[in-house]
Amino acid sequence: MKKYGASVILVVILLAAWEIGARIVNYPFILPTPTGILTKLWDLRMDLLFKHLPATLSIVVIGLLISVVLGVLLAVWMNWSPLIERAFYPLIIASQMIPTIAIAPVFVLWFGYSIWSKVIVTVLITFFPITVSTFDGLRSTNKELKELMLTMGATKKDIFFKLNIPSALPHFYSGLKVAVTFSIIGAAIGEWLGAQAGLGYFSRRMMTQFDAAGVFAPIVILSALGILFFIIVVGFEKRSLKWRKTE
Amino acid sequence: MKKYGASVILVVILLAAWEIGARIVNYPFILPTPTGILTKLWDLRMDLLFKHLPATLSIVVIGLLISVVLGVLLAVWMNWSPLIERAFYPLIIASQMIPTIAIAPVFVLWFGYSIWSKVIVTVLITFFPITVSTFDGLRSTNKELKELMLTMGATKKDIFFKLNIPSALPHFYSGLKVAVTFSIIGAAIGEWLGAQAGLGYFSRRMMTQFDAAGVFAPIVILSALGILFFIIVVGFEKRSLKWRKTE
Amino acid sequence: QDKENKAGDSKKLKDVTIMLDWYPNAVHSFIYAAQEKGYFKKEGLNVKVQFPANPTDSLNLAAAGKVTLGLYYQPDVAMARANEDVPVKSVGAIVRSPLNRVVALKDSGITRPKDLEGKVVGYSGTPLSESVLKKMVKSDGGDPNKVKLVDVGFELNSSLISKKVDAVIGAYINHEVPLLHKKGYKTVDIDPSDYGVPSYYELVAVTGDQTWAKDSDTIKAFWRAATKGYEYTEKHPKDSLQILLDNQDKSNFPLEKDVETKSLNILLPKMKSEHGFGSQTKESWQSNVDWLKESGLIKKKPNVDEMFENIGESK
Amino acid sequence: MNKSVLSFQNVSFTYKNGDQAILKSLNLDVKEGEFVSIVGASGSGKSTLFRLITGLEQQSEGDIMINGQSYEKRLGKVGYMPQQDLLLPWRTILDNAALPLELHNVSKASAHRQVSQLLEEFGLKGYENRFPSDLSGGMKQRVSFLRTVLSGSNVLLLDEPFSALDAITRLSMQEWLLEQWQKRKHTILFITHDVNEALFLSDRIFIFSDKPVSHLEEIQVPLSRPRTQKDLNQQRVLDVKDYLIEQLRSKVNT
Amino acid sequence: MNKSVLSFQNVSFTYKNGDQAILKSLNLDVKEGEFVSIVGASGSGKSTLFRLITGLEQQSEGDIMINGQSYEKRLGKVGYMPQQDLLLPWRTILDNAALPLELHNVSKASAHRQVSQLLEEFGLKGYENRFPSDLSGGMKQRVSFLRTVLSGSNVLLLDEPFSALDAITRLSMQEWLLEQWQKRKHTILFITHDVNEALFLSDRIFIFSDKPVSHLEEIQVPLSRPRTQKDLNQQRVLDVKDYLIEQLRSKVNT
Ligand SMILES: Nc1ncnc2c1ncn2[C@@H]1O[C@H](COP(=O)(O)OP(=O)(O)OP(=O)(O)O)[C@@H](O)[C@H]1O
Ligand SMILES: Nc1ncnc2c1ncn2[C@@H]1O[C@H](COP(=O)(O)OP(=O)(O)OP(=O)(O)O)[C@@H](O)[C@H]1O
Ligand SMILES: [Mg+2]
Ligand SMILES: [Mg+2]
Repeated sequence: MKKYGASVILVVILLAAWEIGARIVNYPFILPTPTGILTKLWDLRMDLLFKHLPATLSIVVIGLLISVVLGVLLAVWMNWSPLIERAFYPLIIASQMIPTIAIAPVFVLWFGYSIWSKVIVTVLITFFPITVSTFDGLRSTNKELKELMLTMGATKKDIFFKLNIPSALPHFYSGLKVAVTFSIIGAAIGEWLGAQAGLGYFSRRMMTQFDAAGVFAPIVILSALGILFFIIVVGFEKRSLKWRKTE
Repeated sequence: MKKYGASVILVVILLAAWEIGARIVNYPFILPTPTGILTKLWDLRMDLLFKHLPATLSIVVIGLLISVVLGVLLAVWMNWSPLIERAFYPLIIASQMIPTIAIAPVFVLWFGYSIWSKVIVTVLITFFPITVSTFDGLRSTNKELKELMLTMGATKKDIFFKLNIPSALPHFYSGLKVAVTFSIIGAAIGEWLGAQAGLGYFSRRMMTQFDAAGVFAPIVILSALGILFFIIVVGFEKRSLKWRKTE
Repeated sequence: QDKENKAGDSKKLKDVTIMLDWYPNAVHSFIYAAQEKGYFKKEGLNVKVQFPANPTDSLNLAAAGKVTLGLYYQPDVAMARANEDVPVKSVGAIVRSPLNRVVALKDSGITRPKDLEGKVVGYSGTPLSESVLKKMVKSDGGDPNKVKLVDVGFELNSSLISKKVDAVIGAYINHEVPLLHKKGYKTVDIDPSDYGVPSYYELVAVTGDQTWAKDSDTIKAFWRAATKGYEYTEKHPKDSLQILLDNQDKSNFPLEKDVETKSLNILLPKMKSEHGFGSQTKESWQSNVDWLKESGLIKKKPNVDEMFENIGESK
Repeated sequence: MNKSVLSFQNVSFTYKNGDQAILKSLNLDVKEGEFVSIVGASGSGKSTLFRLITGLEQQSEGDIMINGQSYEKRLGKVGYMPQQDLLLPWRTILDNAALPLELHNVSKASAHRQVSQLLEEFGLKGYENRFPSDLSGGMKQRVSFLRTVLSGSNVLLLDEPFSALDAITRLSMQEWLLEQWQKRKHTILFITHDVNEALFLSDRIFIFSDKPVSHLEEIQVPLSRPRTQKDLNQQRVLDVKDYLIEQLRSKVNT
Repeated sequence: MNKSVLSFQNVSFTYKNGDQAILKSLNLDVKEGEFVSIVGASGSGKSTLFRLITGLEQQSEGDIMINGQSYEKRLGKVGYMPQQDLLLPWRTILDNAALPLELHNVSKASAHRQVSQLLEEFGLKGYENRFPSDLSGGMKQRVSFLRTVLSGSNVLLLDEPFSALDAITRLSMQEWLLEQWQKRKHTILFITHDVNEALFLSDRIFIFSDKPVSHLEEIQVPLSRPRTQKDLNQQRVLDVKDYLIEQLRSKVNT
């Protein structure tokens, strides 16, 4: 706890400055106070938690699941076949330099206002970190270890399950950590483009109501969601990478 | 070139499949053909290149400059003072788990349709990768090297300029590469939220016109911009990190 | 292109930004006419026209003082003022009766509000549209809760013809509807006032309280010039349409000449008032507030006098 | 010392992407139970020899016989211990040592039993559930050697196993290795750069001279067993040592 | 061998976060031009001694005199060469070697001139504009030593400089180091785990025994100079060696 003492104090100072500043400016529909946001959060808790949170959550979870499955499969495939690697890897790297999110509005045209247009946006921005990190992980397999296992008579399958997968795991988790935070952003942006529920949708809707506290309240929940997901991934990571010394 | 042969073939196959698929589906206002997009690109070239591209470009460049300056300063400050590090670093890490982009619409209220609302969005999503990577870079300074230099009578300033900065440089470039691609996305998203020009704005506007080719055309330019920026950064990186063996 | 930015004399001119409710179309002819004919400049104004990226930006930014004037819808202004104390007021009524329609494609089989039960309706995310629609369905004997509403931002037409929604509310009889017709789509248009919604000013010009306090003279000057622009438009509809077409944002929002001609024909009578262009009545505001209160869109009773400044009449 | 467990017959080898041949019709013969060290300049092809024996590389000409047999696919026929310990960091000591058994489809329970029986002897008792990162360099090498022993082969190839250890730890490990070897009757081929190490451990020493290697100079170590470090101070051993150093240095330019 | 260049007078030291004292009122004395090796079990405090001499750590009691003087801040007073080569990877060989000169505010041109004059002698001619990653281990150690020499101090502390090199390269480096030492008349303190190395190089050998170190056992190497590796085969040297190994092994458990 002591480790984060300074941070906590800084947060308190920043919040206090915000509170005071916002009260002085006194433009609540543009600049809400932190206490105003909290009050709003409390007022709207039922709607936010039981209507909008589930909507966003399902986008995030479905999107992440699809990304993980597709990403890992593609990574394994690339690792398995040099031809596939040569064909796909440069594309995947290049596609990260492309603002794929900018075509998100088109998905609304394709998939309508169903959950899928938002899921696709989420997949689009989480797929690449997962694929790239998993593949880099598979590729990071120590060549000497592989040769050593071969000298013990290991089959391709042995190498894959006993060497490639454990080697890739830490990288996979790094990718997943990035993807998890991206997924929240993807869902929120997806919801801006057309939705009937969801925290991102609700936040933007509150803009149209000139309710700045209402804009921030769902974002507080989104942030909590982001941090929660991150912690969950770190928990899984710790469990399955017990052998790693914490630096 | 041979290295990318397979990729090029894959791209050609994908484009061909798209072209044929789009022609069969024949819903040009939802699903344009690649050739349709190219034609549109050519038709709109003057507007796109001389009106919208400069708008987006200035957001990206100003945003990146601000991020680099602020990010590097904060990183150096954190490296210099353990108290500042303890206060800021956990916050910066935590803030990466927060969908900061979701508050972007508020900036439109604060800054109107001026360039600054978009610049702030760009700074918001590029500041963290630059700060974190620069700081990690500074922190990665080999402790033994530092001690060795101390035994040679090095001052704090010597250590900073002759050891910390060169050590941090590769990390800084990694951060910058991430930031550059993020900056394009940030500018595009910022433009969705309030702009009168810019490639992201234009793309979204075309949605209203049932002009799917017009939606994609500016995205092609955005992508080219992303790749160009990335290549420029890689160029700088190669020049200043000559000593690094290409793996 | 940027005639408003002619260098030199613009130095002495007072800068005014006006954010339209949407992309330039026939309803904005009077502004472009005033611009082109130099009426603004004569009043010492340098007027800059902006288009909104989001449906509510013209009100938001006017309230925040980021634009001098914004074009918006009367009931929404009343609600913003009443519910969130958003410091905006209307300074002029531009279109004096509703243009807003519920529009569905003919082949959808929708003919009346009750048919919307179980259907998806797209709208630009304003709470008013929600209430109007509910009111319509209810007065037609349907269950408003069975209608699914989707915020589609500005994408009213594209969501309709790509069949992502079954109907839209917020489409204008003078714009979206003719456009759809021109593209070969047959439509069903339902007028809200046929189903229990009272008449209101479709389009008003709003400004922030602070802007008003600081720059009311500027705004009055603007209005004088705008009125001249309106009068010119009324007398020379063809010419002013041409001015508009010359000023259109071609790459972003190309206008169809015949559509805009039709549109202006519909609009001109709706903009006319014997008490002067832009004049407003307290009764109109009061009846809207009453209706909004009744339908639960307004929680507390607001002060109607704060909501508008009747500068059109005071001329 | 009777049966030949490993023999090369006119073996030639060139790396596919290498321009120079490494071995050229090389003959060699190692008898059962021998301890043979291989010394030679860096890059002379010592590790390559091991890669050929294990089957990681295939000779372009000639025959490699293990226990009198020539295999199409030699992988899995000999035990190989590389320079670094190369333990799998995510496996416990027990699981690391059990790896070759696992790969031979021995059931987990039975593999663990076999390993457990040997742990004490290898000085690893109490560490079975630790991860490699918890162990000292010497202990890691013992796990690595245990794993090599458990490969079940009678021929063990050790490629500079102790080069990363400090001088004193190294001495203990040498003695310990000899003990294990005498107990288990394996045939050991041992690559080293350290002449003292080669002398202390081996029956014979092969010297790798210039490339391509077509002939190995062979030295018989003039010592009986058991040996102690002090035996290396005998004059005839010192003479051999000086000769070896001479041989090696002539090829080295630092 | 006259003037004392380094002396410890009742020096005690405990790491701030350590529970046990490392040194306890230790006395030692090194004369000008001596070559002293320090051997001792791992963790006995050899590197800590160097950290004290360089000034990276401050003694809690006692006095450390360098060239007869006691400094408040000792940093920069002696030349220190760590175990790994620790070259700056982004600097060329020339710039790496010139680093201590640069830190003493010698102009770049003059620093480069000084380095260039020495490059040939250090076997680095032609490599001045290469980066460290292009060099072999032995060459990197020579750059590192060159850098240490250029620190300008008459006392050089070398902490296991050759432990990462292979045995043969190591022998050449030892001979080369002796050559340099004899030419330059530095005083050298040299930490090693390798008894042969210590015997071959040193005038005296200090043995670090159990913690806290309060007394150093000292051994005079019974050899004159110049020496060759063969001299280590002399019986009296072999006796000293056996004694040293005995001493060290008693403290080690692998
Ligand atoms: N995979 C490979 N492809 C091409 N050439 C190789 C390969 N591996 C090694 N070589 C080359 O073969 C030669 C012998 O290498 P090898 O590793 O067998 O030497 P070594 O005697 O083990 O050296 P060291 O003592 O440094 O371990 C070297 O010149 C090396 O560059
Ligand atoms: N910075 C430090 N803080 C606390 N304790 C330390 C620190 N550095 C070393 N020690 C401890 O001091 C003791 C002596 O360490 P030192 O590095 O001097 O040993 P050494 O003789 O050089 O060992 P080696 O031969 O392994 O290099 C060890 O027990 C070590 O754990
Ligand atoms: Mg080798
Ligand atoms: Mg040490």
